[in-house]
Amino acid sequence: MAKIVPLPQAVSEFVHDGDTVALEGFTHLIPFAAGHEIIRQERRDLTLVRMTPDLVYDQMIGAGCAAKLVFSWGGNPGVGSLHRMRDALSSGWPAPLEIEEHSHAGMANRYVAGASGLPFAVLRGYVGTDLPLHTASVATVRCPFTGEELAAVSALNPDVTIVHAQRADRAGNVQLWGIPGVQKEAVLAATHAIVTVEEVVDVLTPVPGAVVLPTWVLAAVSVVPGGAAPSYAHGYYDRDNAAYREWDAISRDRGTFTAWLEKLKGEKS
Amino acid sequence: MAKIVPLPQAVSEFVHDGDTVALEGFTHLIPFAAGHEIIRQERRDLTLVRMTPDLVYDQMIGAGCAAKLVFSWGGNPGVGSLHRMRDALSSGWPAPLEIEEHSHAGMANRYVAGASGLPFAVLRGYVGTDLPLHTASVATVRCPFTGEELAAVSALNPDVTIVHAQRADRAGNVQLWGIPGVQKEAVLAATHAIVTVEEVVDVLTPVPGAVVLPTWVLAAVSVVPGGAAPSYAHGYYDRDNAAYREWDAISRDRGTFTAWLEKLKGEKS
Amino acid sequence: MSWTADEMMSIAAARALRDGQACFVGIGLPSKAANLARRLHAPGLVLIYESGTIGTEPDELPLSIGDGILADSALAVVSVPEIFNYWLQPGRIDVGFLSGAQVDRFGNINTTVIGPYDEPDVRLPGSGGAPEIAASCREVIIVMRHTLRAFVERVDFVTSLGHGDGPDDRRTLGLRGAGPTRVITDLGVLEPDPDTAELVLTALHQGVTVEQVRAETGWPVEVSADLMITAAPSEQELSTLRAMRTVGV
Amino acid sequence: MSWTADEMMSIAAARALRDGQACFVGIGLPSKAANLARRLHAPGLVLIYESGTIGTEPDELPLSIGDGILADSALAVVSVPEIFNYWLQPGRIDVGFLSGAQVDRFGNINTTVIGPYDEPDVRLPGSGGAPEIAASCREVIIVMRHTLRAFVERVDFVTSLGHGDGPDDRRTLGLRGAGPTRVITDLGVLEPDPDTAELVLTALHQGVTVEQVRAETGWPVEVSADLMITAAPSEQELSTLRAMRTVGV
Repeated sequence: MAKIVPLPQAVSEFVHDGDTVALEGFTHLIPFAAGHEIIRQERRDLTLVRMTPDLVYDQMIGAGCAAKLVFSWGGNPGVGSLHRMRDALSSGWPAPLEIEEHSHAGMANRYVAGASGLPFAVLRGYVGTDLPLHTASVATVRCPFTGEELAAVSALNPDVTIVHAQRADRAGNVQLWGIPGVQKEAVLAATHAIVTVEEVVDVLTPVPGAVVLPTWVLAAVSVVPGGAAPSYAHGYYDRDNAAYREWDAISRDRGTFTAWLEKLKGEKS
Repeated sequence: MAKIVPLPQAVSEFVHDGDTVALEGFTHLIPFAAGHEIIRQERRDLTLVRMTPDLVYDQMIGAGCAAKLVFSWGGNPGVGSLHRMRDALSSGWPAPLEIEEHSHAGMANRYVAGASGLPFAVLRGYVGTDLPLHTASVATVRCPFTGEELAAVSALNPDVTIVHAQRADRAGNVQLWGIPGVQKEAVLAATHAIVTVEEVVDVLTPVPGAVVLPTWVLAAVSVVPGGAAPSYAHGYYDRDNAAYREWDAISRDRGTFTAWLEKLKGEKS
Repeated sequence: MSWTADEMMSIAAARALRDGQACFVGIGLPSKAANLARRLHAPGLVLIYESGTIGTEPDELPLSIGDGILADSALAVVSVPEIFNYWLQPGRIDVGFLSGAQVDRFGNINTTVIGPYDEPDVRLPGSGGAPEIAASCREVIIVMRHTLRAFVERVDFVTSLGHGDGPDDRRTLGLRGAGPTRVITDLGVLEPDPDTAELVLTALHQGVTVEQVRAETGWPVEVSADLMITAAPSEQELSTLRAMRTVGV
Repeated sequence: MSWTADEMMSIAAARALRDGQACFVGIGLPSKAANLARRLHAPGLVLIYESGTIGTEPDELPLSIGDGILADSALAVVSVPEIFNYWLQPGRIDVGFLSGAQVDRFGNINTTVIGPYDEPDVRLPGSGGAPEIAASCREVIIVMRHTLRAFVERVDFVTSLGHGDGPDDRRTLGLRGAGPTRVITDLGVLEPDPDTAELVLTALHQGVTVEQVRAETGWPVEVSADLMITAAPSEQELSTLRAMRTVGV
């Protein structure tokens, strides 16, 4: 059963130094507020897992939270590169960053395996590419019926997965809709799952395309209106595209980034 | 692109003697009308695939359509046994019936593999049971990361899958809701898919929990109001529980069954 | 008030479920008992059916595993592959609630055939979701009528694994769930002996004798040193059970 | 009317798509061209994005692969695992529409690193959905600007396989899709030679010379015996392209 608690308490209780932590949300419903709270609580040596590390992971990497990044596409969508991620990779600033790199299909299937209680997943992937040369979590497996060789990826089971959703009921059941991404799998693959929501309501009336996460698979639910901004929450607010463009300038330079970081740390979640 | 055609034409064009045919629908949305049309067109030597062969397959087996049954639970839900299936198995009446038997988890994953273009699926299943002793489509596979041994099941790729849905639009896109069962997987695993629908509408307005099957993965859509009766179509009509009970008496005896069959064949679809 | 043996069985089975547990429910006797528990002491019991309905709260008993009433009142409805792969398989369900045509001294269940597989005396429906429910739930509770035909030394076909041939089998096979922890019948309760994994009689329902149980059990059933007597049904239990209606019946 | 080389590229790419095809679309240049095609000659083009939107008909161009506008106008929205496993992987998509930072003479694409992997000169975003799009679609069309930096003899890193090192590689590796059938640039069109699988120049856009293409291509590019000249953009093509707006820009 999920406890409904303030976000600082949820992060304090469930996110520890050295943990493997996944913040998911595919362009949509990215849990920015939770990422910022992890920065404020100065977690260190995290293995950060995310299919599409974008601004939120650039910020966490720049803040020194991460020792390793597990991902399949790292960029500022529609804008360009992640300068803090590049700086960490090339100069080890503020801390060295190890990477484990996959394709989207591989990462999605790693979460599927994790959510399914399986040690690996099978896919038609990676064939002929250079990715397996650099990624130990890609292997091959042979079909026991046809003899065909296929790609295998190891399961992802984060210590903590954090996602954002539109709403929860008072028991802590969560409902999200719009592009659902890989959030259900990431939550079900994790030891503990934290969900930030726009609001708590009495009844989760059905919504077309909605995914429901029962309270008994969640550790904590925190009410954080706007918790996905500058990404968007379908039906609540739009993507702040200007903020994505502005991040390019802020993040390009260690100084302007550090000023941004100090300001963030001064804010309360 | 699906053609919208009368059901007799869809069956005539896409269901051939000797085909592997799956009629799916988990208690809900069982494509009875399509099964009856296959009986009327006197298809023979079919491999009938279905997780829960119930009345519709008892009828098709009794009518002599089937050479083989691939399944995981064969009964009259809430009532008892399938007498025509038992008669075919024990006495070969009206034709001998081979069986390939799985668990639900195994059958569901066989469809998932089929829909995913994979030759097999991995699951934690069958361990310690007697099923693998009798079923060649169960094997084992070893995790290339942990060394753990898991169950493998071969993919199901029916020649034809038939399902029933609430509605389609004029382009042949299909929408179904309520208990979705394994229909999406069964359709996507098939070479050809036929969908019978309650009605055709101008626009598929979104419905909570709805599954949408795009027209370009379907071969034919046929408008058959009541096509799932005596099972039910969520939002359209309820399950005719009396008909399920009555089937027990009809099917118990070859004579009463044959009378039922002659009557069915005299009806137009 | 008086009660039937079947009523006592359903009530004893309902009592075995605790509030807040997630329970994967088979149709028939398990479904009746689980829905009774939810109306009595376990309003927060999470009922999950293999048709993909999670957290369903039907106001009548479903007749089949995929009745519309299960979808209408569910917190979430998912596909059949998802219910097995994401919900059952990882071991996140507390209790699997099963029945069967035969159960043996090690709690193995048969719902496939009586007699040899290729030429059976009775062809049963087959496995459905039971093999993986028995494998993956944290524990399994079996509820079935206690008859000599059903309680056998060794099942003719292992559809769903209990404790195999003894206490180490599940661990050796890599199964993570504890397997059957209780068999609740219309006569009493059997539980696996911690050392041998063999089912022993641990409780008798009121008015039932050990001799009755022995007469209906196909192996020389041991009786626990601290054999209990099941508390009689309360008026609330009986009236709630009797008020439950099945869809379309 | 006059037009820019970029406009010619988008229009030529749009023309390569046929009505009724299912097209798995990468963000950026491919998305622009695919949406243009849908507004012109291919109103029934089925656009699929890796964010899980199937049959989407956005009235503006998405800025990112998971914009809300893609979900709002989609026939179906599915999870990311489902879009890759059920829709892309089985080979049911006609065209994969990709771009990249580098492409080589065999149509292999690099979006990972310029320079060595461990100490790259430039770290690029990585693979995203492209490796499996390139592997599984029935054919792949690449659209990218023609520069000497981008059109290289051999990519520094094979993110997405084209024809590998020659005509037999895809078949040997068990890939079922045909791989890149066309590379459409702002200068012209390259296609794999049927015998060697090496990209050869098969069309020039109006006003472009073979020498210009050679100057921007990092291998001694062959010119097809029946080199075509791309038809100039029509007024309708240009006005439709110019009327397309991108969300939030």
